[in-house]
Amino acid sequence: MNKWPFSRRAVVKAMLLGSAAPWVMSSKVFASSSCDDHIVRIAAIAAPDSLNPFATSSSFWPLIFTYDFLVGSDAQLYSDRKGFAKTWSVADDNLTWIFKIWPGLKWSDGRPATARDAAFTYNFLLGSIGKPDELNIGQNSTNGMEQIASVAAIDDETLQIVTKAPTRWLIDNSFLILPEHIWKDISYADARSTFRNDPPLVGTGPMIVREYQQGQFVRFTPNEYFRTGKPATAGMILNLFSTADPIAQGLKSGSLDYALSLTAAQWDDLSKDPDIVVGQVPTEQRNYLAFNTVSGQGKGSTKALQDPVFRDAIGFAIDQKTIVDRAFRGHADPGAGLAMPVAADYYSYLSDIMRRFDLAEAGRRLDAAGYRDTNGDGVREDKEGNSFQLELITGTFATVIEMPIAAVQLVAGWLEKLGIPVSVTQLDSGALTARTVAPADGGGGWDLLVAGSWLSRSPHDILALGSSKQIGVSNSSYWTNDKFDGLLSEVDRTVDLKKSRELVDQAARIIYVEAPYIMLCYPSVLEAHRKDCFKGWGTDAAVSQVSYFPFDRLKPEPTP
Amino acid sequence: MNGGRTSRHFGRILVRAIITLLMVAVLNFFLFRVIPGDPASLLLGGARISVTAEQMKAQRQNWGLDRPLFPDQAVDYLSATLRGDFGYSFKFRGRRVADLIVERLPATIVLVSLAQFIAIVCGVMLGLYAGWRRGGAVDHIATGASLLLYSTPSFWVAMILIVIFSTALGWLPGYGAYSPGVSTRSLDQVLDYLRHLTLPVSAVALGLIGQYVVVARAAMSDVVTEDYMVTARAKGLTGGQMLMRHAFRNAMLPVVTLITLNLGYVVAGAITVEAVFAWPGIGGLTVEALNARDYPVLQGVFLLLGASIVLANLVADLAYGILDPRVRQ
Amino acid sequence: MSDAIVPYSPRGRARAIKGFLGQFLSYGGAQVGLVCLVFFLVVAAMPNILVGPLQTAINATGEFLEPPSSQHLLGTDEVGRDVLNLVVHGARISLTIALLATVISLVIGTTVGMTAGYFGGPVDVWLMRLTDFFFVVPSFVLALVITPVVLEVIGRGRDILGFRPSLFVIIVVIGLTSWAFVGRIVRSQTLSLKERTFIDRARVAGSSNLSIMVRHLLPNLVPQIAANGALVVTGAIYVETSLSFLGLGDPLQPSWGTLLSLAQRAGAASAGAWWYLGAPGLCVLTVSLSFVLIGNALEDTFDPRRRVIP
Amino acid sequence: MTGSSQDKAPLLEVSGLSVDYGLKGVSSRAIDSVSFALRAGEAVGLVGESGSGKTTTAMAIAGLLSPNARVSGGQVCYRGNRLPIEDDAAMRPHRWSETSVVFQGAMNALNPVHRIIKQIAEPCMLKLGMPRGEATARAGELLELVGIPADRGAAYPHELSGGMRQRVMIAMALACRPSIIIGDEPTTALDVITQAQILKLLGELRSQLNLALILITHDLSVVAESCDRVMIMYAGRIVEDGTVAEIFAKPKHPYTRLLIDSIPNPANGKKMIRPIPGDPPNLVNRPSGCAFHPRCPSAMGLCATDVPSFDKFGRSRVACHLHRSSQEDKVAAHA
Amino acid sequence: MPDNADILRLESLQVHFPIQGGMLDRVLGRPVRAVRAVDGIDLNVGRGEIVALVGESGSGKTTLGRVITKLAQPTGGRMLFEGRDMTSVQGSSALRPYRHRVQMIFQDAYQALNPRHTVFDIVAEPLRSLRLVENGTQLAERVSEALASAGLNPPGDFFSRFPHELSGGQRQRVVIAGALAVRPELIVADEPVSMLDVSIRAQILQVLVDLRDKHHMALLFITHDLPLAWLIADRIAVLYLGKLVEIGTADEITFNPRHPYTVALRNATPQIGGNAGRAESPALQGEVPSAARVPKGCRFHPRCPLAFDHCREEEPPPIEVGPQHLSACWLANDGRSRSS
Repeated sequence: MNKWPFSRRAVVKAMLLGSAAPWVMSSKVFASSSCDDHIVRIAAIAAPDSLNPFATSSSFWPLIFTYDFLVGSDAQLYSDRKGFAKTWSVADDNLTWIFKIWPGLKWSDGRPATARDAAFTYNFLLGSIGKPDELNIGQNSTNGMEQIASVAAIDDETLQIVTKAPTRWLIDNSFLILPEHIWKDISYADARSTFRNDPPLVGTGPMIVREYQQGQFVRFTPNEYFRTGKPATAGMILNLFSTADPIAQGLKSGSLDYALSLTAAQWDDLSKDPDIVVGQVPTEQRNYLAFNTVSGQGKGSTKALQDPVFRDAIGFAIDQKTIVDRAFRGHADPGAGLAMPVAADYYSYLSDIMRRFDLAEAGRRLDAAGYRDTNGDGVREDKEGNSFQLELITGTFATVIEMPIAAVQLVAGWLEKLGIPVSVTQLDSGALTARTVAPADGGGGWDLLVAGSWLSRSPHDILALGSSKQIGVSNSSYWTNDKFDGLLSEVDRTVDLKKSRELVDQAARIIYVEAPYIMLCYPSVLEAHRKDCFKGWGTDAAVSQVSYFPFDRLKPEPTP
Repeated sequence: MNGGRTSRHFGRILVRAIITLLMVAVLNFFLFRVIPGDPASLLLGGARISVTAEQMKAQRQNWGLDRPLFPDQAVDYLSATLRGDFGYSFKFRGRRVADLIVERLPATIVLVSLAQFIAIVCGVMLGLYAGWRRGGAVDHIATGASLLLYSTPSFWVAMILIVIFSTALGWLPGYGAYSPGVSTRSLDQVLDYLRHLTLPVSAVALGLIGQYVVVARAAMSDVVTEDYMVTARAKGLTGGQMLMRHAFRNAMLPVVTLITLNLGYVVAGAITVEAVFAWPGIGGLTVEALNARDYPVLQGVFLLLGASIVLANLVADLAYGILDPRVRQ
Repeated sequence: MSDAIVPYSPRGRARAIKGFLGQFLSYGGAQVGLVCLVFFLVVAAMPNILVGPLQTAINATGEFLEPPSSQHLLGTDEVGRDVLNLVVHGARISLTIALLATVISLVIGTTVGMTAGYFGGPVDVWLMRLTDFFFVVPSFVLALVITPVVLEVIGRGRDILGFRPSLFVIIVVIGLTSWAFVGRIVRSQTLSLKERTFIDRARVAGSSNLSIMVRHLLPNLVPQIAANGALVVTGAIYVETSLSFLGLGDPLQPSWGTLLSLAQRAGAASAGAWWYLGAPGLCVLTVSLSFVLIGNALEDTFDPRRRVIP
Repeated sequence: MTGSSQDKAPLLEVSGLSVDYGLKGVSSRAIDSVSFALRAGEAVGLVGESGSGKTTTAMAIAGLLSPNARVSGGQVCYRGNRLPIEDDAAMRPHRWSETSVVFQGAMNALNPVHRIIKQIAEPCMLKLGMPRGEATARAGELLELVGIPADRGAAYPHELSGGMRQRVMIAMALACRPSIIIGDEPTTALDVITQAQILKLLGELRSQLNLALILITHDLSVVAESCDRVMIMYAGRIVEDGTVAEIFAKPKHPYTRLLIDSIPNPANGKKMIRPIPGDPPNLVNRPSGCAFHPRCPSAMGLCATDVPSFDKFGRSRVACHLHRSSQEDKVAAHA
Repeated sequence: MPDNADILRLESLQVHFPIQGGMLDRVLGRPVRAVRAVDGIDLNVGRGEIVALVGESGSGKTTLGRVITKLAQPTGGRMLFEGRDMTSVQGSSALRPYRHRVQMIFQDAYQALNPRHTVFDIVAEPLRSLRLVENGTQLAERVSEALASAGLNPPGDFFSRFPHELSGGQRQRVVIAGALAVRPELIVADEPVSMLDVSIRAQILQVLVDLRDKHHMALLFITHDLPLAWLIADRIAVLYLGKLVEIGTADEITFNPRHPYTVALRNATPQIGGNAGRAESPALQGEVPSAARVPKGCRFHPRCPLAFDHCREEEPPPIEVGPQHLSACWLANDGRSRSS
């Protein structure tokens, strides 16, 4: 008893030291190990459900490196981001399209990639229409397919698609072209749900998904058969996170080369780091305040919500500039019309009919419309004489940029000042989805919604927010307008860009005046990359709903 | 006579455990069915798509939701659960819930059992010693520190550890279970894993240590006042002999119970810590499933948690019966 | 009934209470705990007087994530709100949730435990199975699962008792899921009290079961309930903080847990905004510690043999 | 029997022993100037009410005073050697091998988680250095000796009846072949018939092993049947000491007399009971002078002020102002 | 004493507690065993009479006391109070008249007093519960009176004290005062002095004896101490394993016991006067068996030094061996059982 403690203590100390050594001593090793193996390490807040593009759109980020679009809008803008088709043309009837596939294109398993694969992908979707397992829920969905009359491979390099009416949709859609030899035996039911498309995948993109650990990472290897040659890096790892903290830390410590989904605070902090370059990328996302305009089942607490004058007056109480400054710290564009600035072809600030932030004006308009505070309690009453008490729900739908609660606070604050008290309920994405589906499916019952939507920059998607076909899906305000719907279907049938622009502008003005939505802002994604391991990052917009960051053009920095 | 009594004791414990587990299963069954909204529409994938009535009907049939809640659905549910079939995840399309859980379980078990082990060794020893030498310096320091740790939410400890050791000092990684793409040489991998494990394990262990010190100390404080300790002293035993031969085992009785009960929380215990460290365990899965309304996964996790705690309770009761001969009566 | 007409001498009880307080306050832990607690209660009682109304994005006074300065003693958050303001208002919400939830769980736990212990037999068996169930299901996880469901069911109304529905839900859920521990302790204490012959004496004296439970058992359970109640508060704070941290709190009435969650989501840890993480965390720590210290001191006062703090 | 033990040198000699307890800074005297001698094989009863100091006396002799107790005077000698009763560690070798104790509540005094055979064998192994097998064998013999079949040794304490447990305690007390056994209320919790059995067992063992026995009890009648000598304690002091026959026949101290009178005794047929008025004193507020004077029917003015000396009358001693021996007697007593 | 003077009559009173079997036992339909705590007892207590129930632990004497005070429910037999059948009366309101007349004094005064109630509350409790007073003044009067008769003077000094502030003797007096407050006709005293110091016992016994003398209360005195029973009681009933083995006047039982168990009990009791009147018989071997395993035949036979074959087969009925003296032993009239 008396002799023991000393020797025992010594043993314990030695053990502690011994066990601590590998941790502390190699701490530098873990920080700098990433350069040597030429693997690009990227990270984002994402949670792919599965890698099956028919079952989900959540796997967009890993899949976009592995599969090509047939054309896609980026391919129209950037010559180095072409898709499955090298060139395309439309006949004079504006109905028959010819797509020329890259000659000698190969799948990553070495098999030839031909027009038949593209035809298979489209026909697979077409064939499901009207079936119980219609493929209408994923990245590749039947949404829009109804315009197609036929799809056929003329030969290995030629794909012919005939549409029922003229449309630009064929070169704007973002369907991933899949290898027929992998998918041909998959049933619709499986494609819709249980088939997981587990790696290793077979694709035509630059980086092929080799390994996928749910909720952890996706590992890519370079595609040997990529149409412009095997990428120079040794591969890529996409780390999946649920919060931004580890992402910023990883960048700082050097264990990540590129990161997306940073918060403004981290972005500021990282911008001070000499090894790191920060950037912000405008996106196709639109953040909006939506009114529940439905009058039947699922209606809101007051009829005022169905009154365009009321909604228009509220529009004067929303200061988009302050929202951008306060809630997004400048990393967004102030909201205006349906079209977002990145959709440069269609974007318009609508300056002639633009509402200017003016609480007094908003009050005057409400007074004029009969929404007065008659009993002097500071709260306005609607035309039925009931005091306003609006329920605002908010949250972030899956796969969009998070809605900062500060934006909601601002909106609620301004409404409060107008004499319209608002109670805010923040919902997780599941609950938010459940409450905003079509009233027929059990949605509705709320008054105001602050949320965001991230669709593509195609005119069809730009106008989706007001489409009666998209009620409870993209159209969260349940608003319908026959004229708007007519314009939308006309846009779908228009190939000419100029005409298309006009139609979109008309539709955008209709919905702006009717004001089922008040656009708050178009947020940007914040990103950053390290300079030390790779070069060739470029300065172009890195992220887009319709393409991938061109990691394939990165080259390892020569190790000093 | 003794054997009968003992087996009856154990039998009663077993019956209790089964009843509790059944109650968990029943709650589990209803949980899925009382949620607002039609499960069928949830099944149709986030429901941000239009669904035809036929599709809904097909889904309902597919999942047996068109049949009466009781007994058909309940019986199906129970028999499937007994077979270990928890159905398919809504969110992770096509993944079996059982597979998802099995995939995530090891990370949690490694994290929590390592933390438990450290906490038991440090906390119990420290607590017992503090209780044995009450009022001494070790007692004062250990008690103060353990109360402090006991009062601190472990996820906050986790955040502070990250700020200190990861952000400021850069010594240890503060997230995930591995460095992205660490070379596949096995030793590197293991070391890398251990480095990633260090902070989460510390965060979980620190919270547990506080608890163990408090309980072990209280148990020992009770034991030293017992009459049989006077007997031991009267027998001329030395302090060490009294501690090891008489005090230790009696003081361990409540401690063992706490430890076994805590083992049941292996799965549940680290949800927040896992969230902070982005640790790829059951905790992370629970939060993801919660956000996505993935009720089959939640059901599975819930049943797993319930079962593990019932099991731990069972083991605790049995262990108590073995350690303390009095309980068997 | 007849109690009202009894000439009652308060001397004995006053003396007992005085003696108890004297003993209780002689513990250093109790003093520290009480001082901290009173401080936070005062803060929670009048946040508007101390720091003005709760800041939102609309009336935020500072720049983004400013470190502590004379202007903002605890710095600012990511939308420029004063962290001191948030933390002080958070005190009210956190303490309210914790204390109300504790009251709920103490009432349920005491009722169930006392009923089961006093009546025994099948009542005991079934109440204890129920208790087992709530004991077995980790209250944190149960709350995690129930909260969003309940929120969805009742979350559409207006304020309930001055609380936003989501806070009210959290209070009820924590209260409903954390009583099992109290129930078990109260039951075992009731079982041992039942053996004391004063219960028999009360029955011989003609007292009814209800009267025995209220007049004889309950006063003797007070020490256990009080000492464990303090620990239940700590547990409730912990659960509330964790739930809010995982995003189930109400961001418009931020509790300390919600603030931590906001801080984490804003990337405070990696951006080095220690004040934003530290302030609410230290508050949680201090309040929990106060309750633990008070609980220990109570337990020591009632039973000097089981002192936890030397 | 008393005659034969008279000649031997005292086995244990307690002289002027005083013990104080410190309670929250207040010190109170538990026993005050206790002196007596114990011869080998002799059985002495130590009788007193609760709080009279009888247990403290016994614990002091066994060196088992609790940490808040302090020996403030006097000494205890075993076979002429002074025992270091105030030093816990130095006392350790003496415990159990010279003096062992049979405690009151055998349920609590036995470790609930160990089998009884192990608990009996433990001192054999630790104090006598016996190997485990031998110690277990000896424990078995001891069990047989106290009337328990050796195969019951595998039982746990809670599986035994109160009487059996007390037998186990006795067997354990015999483990290191002590010469003195202190029975601290060994039969208080037992039924009459079991009590008789245990007392009989103790008596048999005493003559068989030539043990000295200090029997602590509040029950005078127990002492009457099983001891040679009896010492009456009141408020920390021995007030009377004498042979059983003498004390019960002719008690000198009023307290002793009242005590005897308050015990119903069908043997002498008187159905009268004479209550002793008042309550026993507590340690903190000990009455001045003779501590019994507030309750004493024959108290005099002197009793309230002067502590009576402990005077010797023949073979007995008494501390009462009513019985003051002459100076010569005192001298004789000291010679 | 004549029957019509009996305040309490027990006829073959029985209390069997079922042993809680395991789930398995119940499923297999195994017979439920029972602890036969009280196994058919006939006893009567006259007005103003003191009857002592003597027995070792496990004899059922405490259970019997609990049945009489309606703390336990008998499973067989009858219990008549002043000729009225009280066997199956239950519930606090139905029992109110009975409680008014039958009270109990408990063994451990420390346990019997609620530590959180003052002396006043404790003594007032039965008066309040049984609604025996109309107003506070009356209540205070009755409480004072009860405290004074229990020897706590002046009563006012004790009103606001808590039990822990009292000495052991005072506590027992408070218990007695609580029982006296309702002016009962029968008091069951369960070992009322066994926890007290010897010097206090006589005081308490004096109070009890005075009650009978002054208020003509009947007293059922439960004890394990034969001399004590002899001292206080008019009659003594000796219990063994749930059954009366002998009953008679105090002197008869003490000086002329006819049952071997009574003899053994008497012989085992240490006495100051030495062994006068006692034969040198060996102490009884063994211990009282469990009441769950009552031996066949005479329940005392396994320990009885005089047992013969008949004792193992058939249980002896109470045999009259003298005036008011019954003994349940086959040899009761044989003379051999007597202090052989």
